[in-house]
Amino acid sequence: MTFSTKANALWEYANPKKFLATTERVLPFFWASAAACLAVGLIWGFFFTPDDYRQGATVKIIYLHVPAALLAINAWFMMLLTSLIWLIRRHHVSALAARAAAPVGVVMTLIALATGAIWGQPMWGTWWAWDPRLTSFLILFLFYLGYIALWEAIENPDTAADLTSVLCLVGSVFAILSRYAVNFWNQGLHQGASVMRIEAVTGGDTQEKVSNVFFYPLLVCIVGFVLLFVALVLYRTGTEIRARRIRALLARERVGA
Amino acid sequence: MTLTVTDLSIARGGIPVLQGLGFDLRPGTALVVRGPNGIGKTTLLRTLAGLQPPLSGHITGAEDTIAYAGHSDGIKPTLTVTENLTFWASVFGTAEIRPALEAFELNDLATRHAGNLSAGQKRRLGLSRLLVTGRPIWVLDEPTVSLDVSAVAMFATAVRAHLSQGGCALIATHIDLGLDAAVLDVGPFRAKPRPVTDFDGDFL
Amino acid sequence: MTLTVTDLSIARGGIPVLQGLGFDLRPGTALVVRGPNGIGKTTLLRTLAGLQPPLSGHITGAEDTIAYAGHSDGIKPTLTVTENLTFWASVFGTAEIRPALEAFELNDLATRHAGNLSAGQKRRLGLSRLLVTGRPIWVLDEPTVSLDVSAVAMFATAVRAHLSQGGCALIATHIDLGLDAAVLDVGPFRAKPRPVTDFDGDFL
Amino acid sequence: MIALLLRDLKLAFRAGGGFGLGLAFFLIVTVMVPFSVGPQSALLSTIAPGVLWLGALLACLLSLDRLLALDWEDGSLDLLATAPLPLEAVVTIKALAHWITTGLPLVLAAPVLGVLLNLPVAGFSWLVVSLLVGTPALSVIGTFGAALTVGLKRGGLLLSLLVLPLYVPTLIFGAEAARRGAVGMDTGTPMLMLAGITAATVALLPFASAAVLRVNLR
Amino acid sequence: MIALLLRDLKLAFRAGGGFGLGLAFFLIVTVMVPFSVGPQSALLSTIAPGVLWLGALLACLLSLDRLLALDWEDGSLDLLATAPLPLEAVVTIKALAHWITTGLPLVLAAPVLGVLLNLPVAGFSWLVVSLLVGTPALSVIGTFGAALTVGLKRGGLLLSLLVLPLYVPTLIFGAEAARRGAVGMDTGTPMLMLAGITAATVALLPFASAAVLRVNLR
Amino acid sequence: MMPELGKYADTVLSAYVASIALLGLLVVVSLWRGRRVRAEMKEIEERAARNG
Ligand code: HEM
Ligand SMILES: Nc1ncnc2c1ncn2[C@@H]1O[C@H](COP(=O)(O)OP(=O)(O)OP(=O)(O)O)[C@@H](O)[C@H]1O
Ligand SMILES: Nc1ncnc2c1ncn2[C@@H]1O[C@H](COP(=O)(O)OP(=O)(O)OP(=O)(O)O)[C@@H](O)[C@H]1O
Ligand SMILES: [Mg+2]
Ligand SMILES: [Mg+2]
Repeated sequence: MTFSTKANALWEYANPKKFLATTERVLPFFWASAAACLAVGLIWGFFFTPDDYRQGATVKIIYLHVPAALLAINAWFMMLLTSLIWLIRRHHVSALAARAAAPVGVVMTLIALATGAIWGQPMWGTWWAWDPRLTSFLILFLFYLGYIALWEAIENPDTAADLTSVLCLVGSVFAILSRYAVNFWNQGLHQGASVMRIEAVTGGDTQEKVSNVFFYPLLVCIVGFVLLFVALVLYRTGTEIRARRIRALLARERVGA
Repeated sequence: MTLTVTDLSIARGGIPVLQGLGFDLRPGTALVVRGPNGIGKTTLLRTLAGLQPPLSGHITGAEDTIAYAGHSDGIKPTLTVTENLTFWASVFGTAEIRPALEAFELNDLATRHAGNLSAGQKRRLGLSRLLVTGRPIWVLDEPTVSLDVSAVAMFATAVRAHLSQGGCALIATHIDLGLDAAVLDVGPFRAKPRPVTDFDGDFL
Repeated sequence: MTLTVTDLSIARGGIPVLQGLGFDLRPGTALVVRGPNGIGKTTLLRTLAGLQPPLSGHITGAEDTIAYAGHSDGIKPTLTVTENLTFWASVFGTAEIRPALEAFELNDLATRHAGNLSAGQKRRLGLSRLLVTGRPIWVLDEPTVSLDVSAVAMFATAVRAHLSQGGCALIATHIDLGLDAAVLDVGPFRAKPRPVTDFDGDFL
Repeated sequence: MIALLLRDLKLAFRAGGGFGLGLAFFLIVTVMVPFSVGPQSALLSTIAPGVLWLGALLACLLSLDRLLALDWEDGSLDLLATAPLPLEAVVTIKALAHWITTGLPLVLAAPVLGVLLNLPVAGFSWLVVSLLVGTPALSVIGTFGAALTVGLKRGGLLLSLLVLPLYVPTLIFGAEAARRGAVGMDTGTPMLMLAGITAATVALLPFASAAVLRVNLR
Repeated sequence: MIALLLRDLKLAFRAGGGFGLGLAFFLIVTVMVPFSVGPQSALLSTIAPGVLWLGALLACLLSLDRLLALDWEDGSLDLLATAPLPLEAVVTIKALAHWITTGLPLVLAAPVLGVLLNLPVAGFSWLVVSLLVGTPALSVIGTFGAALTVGLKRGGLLLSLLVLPLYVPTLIFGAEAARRGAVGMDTGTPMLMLAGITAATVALLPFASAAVLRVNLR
Repeated sequence: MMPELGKYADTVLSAYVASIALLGLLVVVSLWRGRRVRAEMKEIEERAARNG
């Protein structure tokens, strides 16, 4: 009983107007706390952490790289979830939230890729290696691009929501499949193409204390990125809702004319 | 096989175009749908054919009984006239294409590639497809486009024969077909805009 | 700007369809081309427009004076109505699209993407293109397809205005346009098959 | 259903040979590789299995955009959707017709092109087997992409963008199997995965394709 | 003329980005190469210049079939042919629009993709220069192919078949220049030939394209 | 105030600059489009209300 009322209360936010009103109220909080966490985390990480014994100052990149990588993946999961909600319960806000999240996901993927590439140059001696993790990220990037391109290409919003949702579903399955395929592929002929595995360079297991030194600011940064993500998605969803409303109003004018 | 439509509202591109439509189409009768350009005739016919869902309202008797012919004919230019017809005949599980060829005087063109037909000849081929569907309800969108006078007469004859066998037909057209049919003017059913304040309603 | 056609023979797909055609089209007059489906009207108009060469015979006065409108409209679905018209206006070097929009009551649709128009609205846009060409001779192939009664009247008005400004028009159609125009029935000009023994002739 | 398959095959042949052209593209891509990477035979024979798989994939991909688009443009899809034939069957048949006109000829031609690229002798049989097992998945996945983009003008490139990441697992396992075969390694795992992918996509994806096609038709 | 160019560019953007998608295909082809030939970076860096040239060529090729086909289908070409604009100008503008929406983005993206394939540092500038000089030829030759096949249903693959052999010289000299650049050799001769091909095709081929287009229209 | 980044100064700084630029761009674009859409909706709503 309690569960169902709670669930119903949650679904109420699928009402566009209510969603807008609520986000209007909570957004300032999200913006502010995201900014605060990011500022604290990044300044802490950048100015007040020591260099790693093997990686030197480059370890500071971790404060951007890891949160971005985390969010890049989780943004896709969020899109998968909201797509499912759209397909099953047909709440428009849900579909629009997926649409709003995709560009944020792309930027996160890009940041992870860019910082990784910049990091790889001194660490591995190359900008890019076909390491399984990097490769599956690249594939994720392609999935994002396709998803966004499909949204942009279709005019009717409901059609677009349906098609992109199915694409997100099918794409998720294939993305996971790709991950396994890529893992298999790069162990295949060439074992350990990159000597420095990602796990090896954090030094997490050997140097507990150093790890903590890096860990806390990293945690703050992750929280900051998550808050920023939430703020951006809520804000952008509001924008998408209004854009849809504009479409409907224009159509209405046309019918009236 | 009566097609019954009650309180139907339909939308195109997410925008309501017609609302409150209701009519019966009984065996042996034809109904001509009229209305100015852009009112929503094509949308109505596509909805009846099951190609798009209605916004609200009910359609009964449309399941697997409708043969639809829209603005485009579904004709393959690289197949001959016979091959085109035979294909549709076997999709609909009917065997005989001879009557269809005869009804639209296509015998002389039977071995021609459909791509080499003139506009009117192509249209005649498209219409002859209706005869091989074996479906009782014909839903036709401007069927006589490009047809000359004698071909329009052929079409009228085909429709009359279909009606006399207990079929029925719903035809959207701007011209006079010479058929003895009731007329449904959809003009008065134009969808009224929702009030501006109906924020959520805009999401249908 | 008189269009003169003498002893014209034309072919489609290598097969002669009409022969011995001749007529004059003087400024201020319209000529309606009639004939059964498949006789060769479209072929004739395409020949006059310079899209295909005649088999034999002469056409004078057609160079750079003809605005042709065929079965397809040349409308880009992803451009708006205004953008479509503006494009053609600048290709033909005319600046003003307002009169064209007004003549076919397209003002309300001006900002719509052409892909979202109904069949008749699209056709109206296609016809309004004629007004921005600034060409004196209109060569039109079944221009009123899909148009409702009021749109056909708009078209007739536009043609009349064009004629009164010294233009002329050649229109192939199967229906009555309500225009005061001479009629050219191309039926009698159907090409006679060559004797079977004329081996070389088959290579034209 | 058979009528639809026969019609699609007939259309492919009539239109100047769906057969010949898919093949020709495969041939030309393969021929272009030496022009672009240089003619050293050791290098070519190393990359041969991969290039042949990639070529087959691209040849498949290029023919996808006409898979449903032609039927959409001339209204046939509307009519098929109202015909007494479930849309799932329609897309399955379409995929099958695509495979017969594109995938199968590629499989048959691959050994010949292998010669051009100095494919090691041991590699031929595995190349053919992996292509035979893998190409049906390419056709089915491609049909899904075609169904997604069918209503869109200029869908061709969008189609590629959507379909290529979906092709990644098939390509990886297929090329890996061919590559391992060529150097005499065990091909068990990749072949198994490849067969699994094909079986799963053939069994499940037509439902997704039919669903999106239905959305696109309305 | 400018109106036509602007319209074509506008259409390319409207249709979901003629830009983005040509690029995306290039990106994806490049990404697929390691999946098919394996991830060894030494091997990849050897074949990188060739693969990038081939990828650019295929990306160009893929977008060709819509170059004239859309205008043909909706009757615009008929109307353009009767407009006061020589058909030679029309095909030149079409080729230019194609280059701006496809060739140019490819040139700009090539260095980024070079990173993915471990292209040697010395190779970047030559890759970009050779693509910049060579892609206009690809667009012009492609326009010729498109004009040849415009009336045909399913012309897409036939188009590839006709155009690919015509692309061979451009590809050979372009890839050779990029390859030599990557290993620090002299690139004079291939660059010269490449420039020559581009100049000659740009100057002469539009006449041929206009001629075949005129034939196809009647 | 600047910490000693040693030989990796370029690397670390460029990573920070690139990431922050990308994030900033995303935020700015989102806000800009949000503002525009909001204003446009308001305008259209008012126009619709006026015209009944
Ligand atoms: C373009 C290249 C790169 C990409 C796409 C990439 C991607 C990723 C991904 C997906 C994660 C996982 C995040 C998570 O699950 O928590 C990650 C974590 C990490 N990456 Fe990278 N990475 C790249 C390059 C690098 C380089 C060059 C280094 C350092 C030498 C590096 C160091 C790390 C570290 C330390 C972590 C966190 C520890 C862990 O989760 O194991 N990455 N990266
Ligand atoms: N994709 C779309 N998005 C928005 N509106 C559309 C779309 N397609 C069509 N419309 C509009 O929907 C309305 C109904 O179109 P429909 O094709 O049903 O009209 P119709 O009655 O068949 O007209 P005609 O007699 O001209 O064929 C038209 O006003 C049209 O402009
Ligand atoms: N490619 C072709 N090859 C051979 N014959 C063709 C070809 N295209 C058309 N035809 C034939 O040429 C004749 C003339 O066609 P045309 O389109 O000019 O007729 P039309 O008078 O415009 O007819 P409609 O009123 O039906 O439009 C027709 O009989 C047609 O079947
Ligand atoms: Mg209509
Ligand atoms: Mg005609």
